[in-house]
Amino acid sequence: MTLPFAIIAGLTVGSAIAAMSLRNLVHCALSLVLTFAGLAGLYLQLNAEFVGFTQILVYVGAVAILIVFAILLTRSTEPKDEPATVTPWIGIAVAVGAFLTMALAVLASPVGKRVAAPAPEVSVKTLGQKLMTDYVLPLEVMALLLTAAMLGAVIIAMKDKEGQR
Amino acid sequence: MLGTGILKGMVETAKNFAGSYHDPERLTTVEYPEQRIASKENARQFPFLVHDTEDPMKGLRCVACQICEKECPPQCIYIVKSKDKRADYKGQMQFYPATFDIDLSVCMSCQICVEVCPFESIKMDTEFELSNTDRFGGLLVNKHQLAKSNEHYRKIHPTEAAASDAVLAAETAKAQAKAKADAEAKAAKAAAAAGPVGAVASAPAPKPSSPAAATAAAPAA
Amino acid sequence: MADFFQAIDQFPVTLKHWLMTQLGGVLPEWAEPLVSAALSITPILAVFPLMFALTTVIERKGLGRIQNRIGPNRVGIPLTNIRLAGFGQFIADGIKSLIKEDVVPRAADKVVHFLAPIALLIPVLLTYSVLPFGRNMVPLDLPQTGLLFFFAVGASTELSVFMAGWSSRNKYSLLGAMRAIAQMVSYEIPLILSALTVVMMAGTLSLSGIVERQMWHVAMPGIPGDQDGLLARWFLFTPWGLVGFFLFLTAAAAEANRTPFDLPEAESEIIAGYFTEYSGFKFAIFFLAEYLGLFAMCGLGITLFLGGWLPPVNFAPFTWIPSWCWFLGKLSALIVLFIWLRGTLPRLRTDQLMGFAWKFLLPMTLINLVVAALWHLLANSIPLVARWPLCFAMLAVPYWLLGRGFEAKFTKREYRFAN
Amino acid sequence: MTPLSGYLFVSALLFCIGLAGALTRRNAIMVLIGIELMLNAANLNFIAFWRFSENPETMTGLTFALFSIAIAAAEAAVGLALIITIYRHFRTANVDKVEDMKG
Repeated sequence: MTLPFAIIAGLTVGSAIAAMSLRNLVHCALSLVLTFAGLAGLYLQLNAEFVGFTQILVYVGAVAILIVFAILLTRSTEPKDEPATVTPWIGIAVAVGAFLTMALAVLASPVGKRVAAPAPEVSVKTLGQKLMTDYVLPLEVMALLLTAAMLGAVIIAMKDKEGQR
Repeated sequence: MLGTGILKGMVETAKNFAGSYHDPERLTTVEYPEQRIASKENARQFPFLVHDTEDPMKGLRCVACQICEKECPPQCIYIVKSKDKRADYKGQMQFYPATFDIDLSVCMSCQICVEVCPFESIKMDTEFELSNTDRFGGLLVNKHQLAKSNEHYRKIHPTEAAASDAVLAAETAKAQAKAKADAEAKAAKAAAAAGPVGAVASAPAPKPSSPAAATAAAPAA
Repeated sequence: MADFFQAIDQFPVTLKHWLMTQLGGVLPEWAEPLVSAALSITPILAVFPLMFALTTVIERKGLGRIQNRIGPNRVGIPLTNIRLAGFGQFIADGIKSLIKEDVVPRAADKVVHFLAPIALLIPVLLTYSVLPFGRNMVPLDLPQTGLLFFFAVGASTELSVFMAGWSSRNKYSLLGAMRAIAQMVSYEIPLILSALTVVMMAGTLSLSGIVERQMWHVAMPGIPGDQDGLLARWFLFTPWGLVGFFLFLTAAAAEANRTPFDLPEAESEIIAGYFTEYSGFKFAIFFLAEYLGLFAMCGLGITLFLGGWLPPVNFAPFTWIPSWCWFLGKLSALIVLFIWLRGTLPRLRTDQLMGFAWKFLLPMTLINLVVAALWHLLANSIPLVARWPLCFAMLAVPYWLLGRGFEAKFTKREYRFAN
Repeated sequence: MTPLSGYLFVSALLFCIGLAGALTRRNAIMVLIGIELMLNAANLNFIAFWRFSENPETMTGLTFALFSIAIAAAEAAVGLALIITIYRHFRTANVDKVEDMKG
């Protein structure tokens, strides 16, 4: 384990814990942004530059902004002293159980000890060519999905407003 | 077409930009401490006290009547009347201000003190560079700082000063006439004491002349 | 002679090499990449903040002249009468903002309030790392993802704006932040799409690669230019490049919150927008980040459309000028253009702003993308003389049609009482 | 270089943190954030397995991660639009209080 990996991984996991446990929703969203940035750092560690920067562009630049807007538009009217969680112990127990299962699986598997091959030559050109040839159907489906999601989001968020008029 | 308005506007601002370098009509800025605009004749800032003789304190026209103190809307004038009397510019014995302070931080330059003063002794100055490091003591000016000569008044407000001088001249003339009449009356009285003839006829004689002098001065004001 | 100018051109690069070889024996091995990075960063940190400082003075002087005023012309060398035509102003302003009291509202979220200016400045500075400032002068050459890095890092400034606006607990701050985010998200799309046209034509995401594609000798299908290599092949000289450049500039002005798109800090409506509650040095950092963001956008526009550090023509007196001087010169010209625009245009309304982004800029950039593809495909079948007007007409007609919708609203106003 | 298991552990941790959050938090937005975290953990797995695979030239993991990012963006947009609509209707974003089946 190298030092940069340890720092980035610690930051990512720490901010993810903060994102799930802080009371203030905006603080949660900001910690989430740190998690996304840390993940982008991990992608860079894995020589996946393109996906790493796409991660920042999409998650930090768009998804985080969406979440923050949603938080501000749904200002909580509930009393402050109400607990932020429901039946925390069951959920945490489930999560810890899932983690232990996965950790044991990783430790038991020989795949986990695999050491990286020399950094592969990743060119954006070949990635684009792959997207336009081998993966052209998923790409088109993705385009359709994004359009549908955009229209759907607009219509869902608009409906109530029209009803009020 | 979209964008033509933007281009037109940019040409206009470019004209302004270039014009401000060579066209003095466009660039009207005066760089103040070095360059100054001469103050306009009707400009007024804060009041000052007019004096006539060389010694400012002796020549003050103010007689400490305290009308301005009472009329001042923000009450920025503070006057203490003197215990003794002294001769004024007409030679009459008058009180004079032992203390005459104006708090310039309170004064609102309304000129009411000037309007109500019957002695032409308080006028508006054009001096405006009064900033001070002491905001309480520095802006509370006393009679020594307030006293300025009649020549100064003539310089800053020539028209007003001429009118004021005319009023004063008329008053002086009236006072002199009265003094003369008094002296004549006294003489007549003395004569009447000797033999009371013509004293009743001569005494009211100067009276009509003084309103005439006052009306003569009025159009000039 | 040519060697001499070559030496001046490459002076920063050779200086760094020399310093590294001098330090090579002294430094431990692990520190060498750090020192090398520091040596690359130092000139950027020196030049661009200084440029920001000078721009603030030039902008104030220029706006003053546009409004028939003189502008700042007093501050010079302290304790003397030397005035330097007011160019000491930025030092005085800097000292003032340094020693001013730092006021944090009592209700503010202290940590986020403190982090926001830092979180704004760092991404803005990071964008400079991929810009090619001159020949062989790219601090961080990302051959596969240069442009993507620029936009990814640039997009994260929106979050810092939100942090600043939200943590201040001030309705004007929050309104300003909301306006800024809505504006930046909307204008990011035309910005990226207009840059994408260049990426499509150049075939690379690397910014230094894009500059090299605009060189004289590189054979590019369909870029006008002298076959002998006298005239540069800037993308600006193509119809799609010309239109794309102006679309890019418009979107860049909106991204950088410049007039006429400076609604987030419309002082007549919402005080100073998201940095209302910032004072002293934190405010100065916001100001610095805003201008550095503008410079980075201008630098990107130069790299994409104006040939980066390339001179416009390939003969003697022009090629003697060092490449970084060309870059800085083009940057200064664009900054002057932005100052000029600021002096000319009034601020837009929010609905006009959004309408302009979605109804005009977005369709125009999409059409531009298609026209660029056509330009590339027709390169071998139609000669340049016919292709240029054809493609330009294909852009001009939609421009006119889309632009009409924005003109019709500005009818002459009738005043009931004044007339 | 860190072995594959390091990345898998980080990914598993992120997934479980997201799971715990999605199961326990009351606010619908926090549930969505938890789901986003789990999606990201899966993404990290894709990239890590791609990097440590026998033949990374096929770029399967990279493309899958790209598609996954796009899906996550769509999911976030629709999910947050739904939450805002629910908030408008019930005046709360608390998932426990939204128990009415009528529209």
